[in-house]
Amino acid sequence: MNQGWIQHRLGNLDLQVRWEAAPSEILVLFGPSGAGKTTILRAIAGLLQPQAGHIEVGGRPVFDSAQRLSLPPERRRVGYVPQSYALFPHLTVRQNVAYGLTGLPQREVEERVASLLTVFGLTGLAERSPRNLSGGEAQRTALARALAPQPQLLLLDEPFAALDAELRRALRRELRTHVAERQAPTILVTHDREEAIALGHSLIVLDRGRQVAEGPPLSLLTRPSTATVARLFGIENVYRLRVLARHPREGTMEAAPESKDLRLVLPLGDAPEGSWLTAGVPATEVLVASQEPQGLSAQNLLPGVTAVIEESPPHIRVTLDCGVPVVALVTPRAVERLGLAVGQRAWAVIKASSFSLLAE
Amino acid sequence: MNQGWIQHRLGNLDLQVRWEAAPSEILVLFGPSGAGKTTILRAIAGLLQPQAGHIEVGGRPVFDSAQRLSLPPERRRVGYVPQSYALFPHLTVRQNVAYGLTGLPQREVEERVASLLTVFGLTGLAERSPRNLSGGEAQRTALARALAPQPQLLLLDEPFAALDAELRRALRRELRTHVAERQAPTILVTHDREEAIALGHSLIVLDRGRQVAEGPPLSLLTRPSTATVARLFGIENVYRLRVLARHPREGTMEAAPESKDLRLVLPLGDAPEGSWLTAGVPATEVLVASQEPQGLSAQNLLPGVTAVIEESPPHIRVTLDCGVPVVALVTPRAVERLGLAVGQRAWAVIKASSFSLLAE
Amino acid sequence: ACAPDSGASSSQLAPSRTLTVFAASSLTEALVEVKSAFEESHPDVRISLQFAGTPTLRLQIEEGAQADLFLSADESNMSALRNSGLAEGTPAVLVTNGLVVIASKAGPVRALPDLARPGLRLALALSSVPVGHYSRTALAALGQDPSLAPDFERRVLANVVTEEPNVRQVVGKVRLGDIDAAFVYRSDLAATGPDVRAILIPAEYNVVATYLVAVMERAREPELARQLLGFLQGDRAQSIFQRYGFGAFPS
Amino acid sequence: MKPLPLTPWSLLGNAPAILYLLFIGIPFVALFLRAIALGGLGESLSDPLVLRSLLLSLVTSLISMGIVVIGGTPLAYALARSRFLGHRLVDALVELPLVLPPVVAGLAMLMAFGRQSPLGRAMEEVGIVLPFTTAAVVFSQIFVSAPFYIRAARLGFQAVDATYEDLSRTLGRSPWDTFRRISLPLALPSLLGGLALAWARALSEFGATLMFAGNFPGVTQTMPLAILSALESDLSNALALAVILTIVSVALLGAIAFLSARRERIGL
Amino acid sequence: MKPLPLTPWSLLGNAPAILYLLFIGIPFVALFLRAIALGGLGESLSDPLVLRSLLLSLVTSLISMGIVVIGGTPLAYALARSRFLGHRLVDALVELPLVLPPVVAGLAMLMAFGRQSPLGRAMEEVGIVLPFTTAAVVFSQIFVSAPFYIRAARLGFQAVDATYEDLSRTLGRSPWDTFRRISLPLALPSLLGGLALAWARALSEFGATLMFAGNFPGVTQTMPLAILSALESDLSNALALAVILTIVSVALLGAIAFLSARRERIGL
Ligand SMILES: Nc1ncnc2c1ncn2[C@@H]1O[C@H](COP(=O)(O)OP(=O)(O)OP(=O)(O)O)[C@@H](O)[C@H]1O
Ligand SMILES: Nc1ncnc2c1ncn2[C@@H]1O[C@H](COP(=O)(O)OP(=O)(O)OP(=O)(O)O)[C@@H](O)[C@H]1O
Ligand SMILES: [Mg+2]
Ligand SMILES: [Mg+2]
Repeated sequence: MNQGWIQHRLGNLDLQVRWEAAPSEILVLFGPSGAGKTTILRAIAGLLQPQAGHIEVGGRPVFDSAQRLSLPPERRRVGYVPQSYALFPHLTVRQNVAYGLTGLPQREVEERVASLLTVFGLTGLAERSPRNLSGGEAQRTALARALAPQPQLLLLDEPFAALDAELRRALRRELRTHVAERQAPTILVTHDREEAIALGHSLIVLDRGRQVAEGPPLSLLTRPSTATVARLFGIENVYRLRVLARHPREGTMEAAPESKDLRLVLPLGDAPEGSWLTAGVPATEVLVASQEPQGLSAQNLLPGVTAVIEESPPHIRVTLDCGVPVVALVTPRAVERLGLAVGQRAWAVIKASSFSLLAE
Repeated sequence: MNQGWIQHRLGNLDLQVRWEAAPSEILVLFGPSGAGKTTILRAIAGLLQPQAGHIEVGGRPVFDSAQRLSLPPERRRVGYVPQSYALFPHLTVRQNVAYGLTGLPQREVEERVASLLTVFGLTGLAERSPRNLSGGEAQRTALARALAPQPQLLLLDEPFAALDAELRRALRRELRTHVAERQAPTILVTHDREEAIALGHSLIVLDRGRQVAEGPPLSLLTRPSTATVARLFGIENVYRLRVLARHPREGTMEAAPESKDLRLVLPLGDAPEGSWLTAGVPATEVLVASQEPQGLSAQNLLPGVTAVIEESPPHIRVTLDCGVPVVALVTPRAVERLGLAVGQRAWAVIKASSFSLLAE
Repeated sequence: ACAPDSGASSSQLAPSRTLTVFAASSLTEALVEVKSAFEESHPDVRISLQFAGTPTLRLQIEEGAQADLFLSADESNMSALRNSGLAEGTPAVLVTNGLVVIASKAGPVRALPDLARPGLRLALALSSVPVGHYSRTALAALGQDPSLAPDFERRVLANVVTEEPNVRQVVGKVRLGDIDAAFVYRSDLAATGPDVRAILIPAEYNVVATYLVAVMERAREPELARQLLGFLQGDRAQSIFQRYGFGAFPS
Repeated sequence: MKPLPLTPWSLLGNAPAILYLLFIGIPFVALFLRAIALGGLGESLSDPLVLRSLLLSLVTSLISMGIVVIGGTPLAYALARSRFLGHRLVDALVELPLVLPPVVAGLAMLMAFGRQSPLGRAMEEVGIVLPFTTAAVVFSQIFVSAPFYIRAARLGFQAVDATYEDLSRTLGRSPWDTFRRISLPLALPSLLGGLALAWARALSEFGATLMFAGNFPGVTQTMPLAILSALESDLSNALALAVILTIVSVALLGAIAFLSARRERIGL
Repeated sequence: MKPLPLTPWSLLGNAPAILYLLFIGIPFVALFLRAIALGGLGESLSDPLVLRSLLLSLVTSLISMGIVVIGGTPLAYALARSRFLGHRLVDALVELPLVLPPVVAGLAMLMAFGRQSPLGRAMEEVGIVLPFTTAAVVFSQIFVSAPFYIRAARLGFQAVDATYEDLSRTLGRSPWDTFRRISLPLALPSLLGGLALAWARALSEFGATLMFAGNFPGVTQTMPLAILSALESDLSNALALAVILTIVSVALLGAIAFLSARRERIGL
């Protein structure tokens, strides 16, 4: 088992986090810039002594502030890909990758390095100096170097940030295979929602040093439990609403934003009438209509004016002003078909069940 | 006008590119790792002398190999954000941002720096050393530093790679405003398709040093003209097909992959019967059916078996084996409703008009 | 060379005993020849010579340098060693020496009165080393010479641009032509060469420098050292010294 | 961030450190003890001749260091960055003065700038006389100490990532601005380190000085020459002077070390 | 990548370069010309005593450099990386030997390890006598040259980004491996630069040697002492020896420079 917790103060960051990653699991640390993701990896790798904490790698304690235990990095058996790669500038790509392979016969080293170079598309660059690599090539070298000694725990700090979509997909597949085959769990830092969900078996959402949510990524995405998480995950429409009426028989309730002539129908929650709550809906769940929609089952039909149309591939992001801004993601074809244009009247169509009630 | 062309050999890279960026335009250089994107920016900034070329910034030639002209970087009035940030390690964040502000009264410098720090969310970090910044904070500092002297041309090398979605969106907006207000064009390097399309007024697609396509991003996306571009842009399904029959009256033709018992209906093209062509269809345009579909207008109904189901937020990526692999992007809800599972029979549904004919 | 080894002729016989001799550097050339002569007659003996300014040698001996014989260019350093019990018995007089003025042939100094011409560059040895002390004594005496200008001594001293810790450096600088003239030992004339002219100092104003020699208390080969001391005072050695410009020791 | 406690290294580092400390510490202790035992420290301190030598040493070494820094810094930068004509030659020549025993260096200078050389005669005709003047002291110090500064500065400049300089240029800063605000501060620890070495070397210089400048109180007799002169007569005085020179030099070096430590603290 | 042609700097760099070249070049030219004019080069080269001095210089300086590198490297690394007890003190002491005129340094060693000191007497009792032996030559060379190496090495190690060392540790390499395979090669140009300075200094050392080791042919008479001795009698011989020493030293320094140039070419 790989698990632990740490507490550390650094500048204005007050980091408090607890994690757990089963073998052959990828644990994703997700959070905005400056959340403390890199700091956690450094602590696990042994490059930073947290003020308090307990860290286990492969079931073996490597750090414990209470017992004053702190194994040096080389005895923790972790592989670390730092955000800045830190390739050894005096070694070639091949020598960088081979660096962690100690105590192996020369032939085996060569074989392993050759196969890693192939996997990471670096074969032609084997004798290059890291100075003469492109950003993506450097990142791949750093990944290959960390994987080479087959560590018990892999720590990856945004390992695909400098790669194009195709390479990224290929290397994600590679990483998944590696983790599954070697039963070696990975802690992966990313700020990319897609990556978090595509790769993570479980996910920790960090914000300013605090663990604001955790769990399997898809459930976190579809049922985000706090406004912070919702915002981080791109639930673009988040509203602060007052409950006007509860309809327990229909399983809905009505709520409205402050001082706005607008009623929203939400799934029934616990909030009593007159209380405030926060509700959110992802932009993908909002439909746009150019004529007043007729005979639709959706309960929220909000009239408004098209305020912004912008590309957000593979979609178009349409923002309607319905008293409150409502963001919808629609297909380019739909925009064309409906003849959407800025300034035109339009309706936002939202099913009541599409709303998430965000506990606040 | 900002335009130019260069030719340069570097290692195994043979770079040949020509560009043009109107004032208040963002030109995107898009391409896979190692395509030569960074090399182009360095040449424009004056940090690398291309073997041949002509470069104009704001209508003024800054480099011309024929005339042996090469202005030093400081006289080119470009702002450059390198992929590795290169923040001055001996200066604070504030001093880094203020570095390019020469010849201005002290008060104005302070005001400009303060406003940039606010825009980039760096106010609390003003007196920090770059050593103690997180990756995203460093990237923002580098951006602010490049923007400060209000250059005539902005060169950004993956400027948002280390930022979370929210910050990225905010800074993209900021960049657009800056470009529009100051009439200062920007050349932006990215490998992120979404970013290319969201920001680019025009786009150059590079692959291994060569310019494989150029034009407005949306038209490139929807009508990619070569297989390389299609792949780069994530037209996930690309097939090499032989034309079997042409049906000019219906505006379609039939084609099949080699040695596969499979017929595809494509929009009519120029290719004569018996010739080979390449056709592609984006995964978003492929529907999946769990029962044999009846009474549908779509012309391609390909029976197959579900081979892979993977998350690709906000979608699920389903790969069917229909003789050839067919990738479809469907909503999580649809997967749930259809009860899709690996190994099950399933049908891929593709409208003939969804196919793009990729000239080869 | 600086201190040639014993000749090839004597090298078949492995020397079994070594004598270490510390000697004032003005004795260099003469002593090297004397050494060969002694080694010729004592094939089993090897003499190791250490040349330096007399005060330095004394300091080194005081700090523990192992020497068998010490040849001092003056009396005060020798008596200091005797007082601290490092020298054996009463030091013997070895040779005497006198002073001479040497001048660069390319320079303007041809006779003693020229030394007082303003704008010259003269060198003296440091007053703390024997030759420097003697030079000043001689200069003061010359000041009494009625044939020279009344403030001769003052004007000569005003022309001094450097006070060298070692007489050999004084000679070298005159040879190089950068110093016009200087007071040196008569024995130094042997090392001057053709670019230098010698201007004699009348005997009545000259000094008699006495070189002393003593066997050291901590000598490893006291017996041999005494033999060498005898040899130094003998005719063969003395004639060599005389050839190098030293005066005979007044026996 | 809290650095890793490099325990094995601190220990391994300590053994040579302690040995070296002992090796150089013992002679200094001996020197100081003997100087105190012999007395004469107070006397020497109030001797106007000693003060003149001290002053001369300080002034000449200050001038030498000024020239070395002003001339050596751009030279070191050029050696580190550009490949100008004769680059390799200069690079090799820079260290040449070190291989000559200082006395021979002084002799060489005397032969080069003295009356016997055409150059020296030409200079004398326009009224410039170098040998046996205070200027010759400065020349001697520069000759023997400049290589230390230039070599350290060159290594320091070489260690500065050229990316920073490139970036400074794109931000509209001239090469000079870039040099002054980026390369120089980034290389400063090395420059100060080299300066300390060179200064120490200049302060202790006597061989070349004696040969080329002579030894005349108030004009060319620096502290080392004063010590040397005293050594020929009065050990206690010599030791007292040596102690004074040591203390003054340590104060100077301490000031330089303090400067570089401050730079390190602010994050270099 | 093709570096920027730093034209203004190449020019500005050239002016001090040319001045410096002239300043140090002219004395050397004068030295060589005079040596050739006076003749005696061939004679000196075949003089067995000269060869003995040369050999002694090479052997002792080689031993000194061995000790300086073996002892100084970990010390420099410790000074650069860890903050052990007395770190500041050692840091200041490292340069101390430089401030003493070498003759005084030799005197201090004589007073420390000579018969007059309790330490010297204790050593003599167990049969170790230092003064006026070849070992004293080595001691003298180490004393005066070690600071150059240690200071340069320390600056070199300091310039190595600790991130590389950290990363090496996470790749399972011990501190020692990390030192040997990361820190050492990255700091190598500085180490070699410092070694060149120290070696040049050791080869030209005579002040401390003369005082502490004396000037006995074959035992303690190194080349500089041979030159000094010759200078007192035979200028042509002295100049010939100086030329020989220069050529040999330049060959040694050239070898070191070649080594570091090769490292630079492979990408340091
Ligand atoms: N040495 C330091 N001193 C003070 N503050 C620091 C130091 N190192 C990091 N910080 C601060 O701690 C916070 C967390 O840093 P960390 O590098 O862990 O962020 P991150 O989550 O990796 O962000 P990013 O996605 O931008 O890389 C940041 O606000 C950063 O400014
Ligand atoms: N100095 C060099 N010597 C040899 N080859 C080089 C050198 N610099 C770059 N290259 C090669 O040139 C190609 C283009 O490099 P460049 O940095 O322009 O790529 P890029 O498009 O920016 O890629 P990335 O997205 O990975 O940063 C790469 O294959 C790289 O290996
Ligand atoms: Mg980070
Ligand atoms: Mg790049």
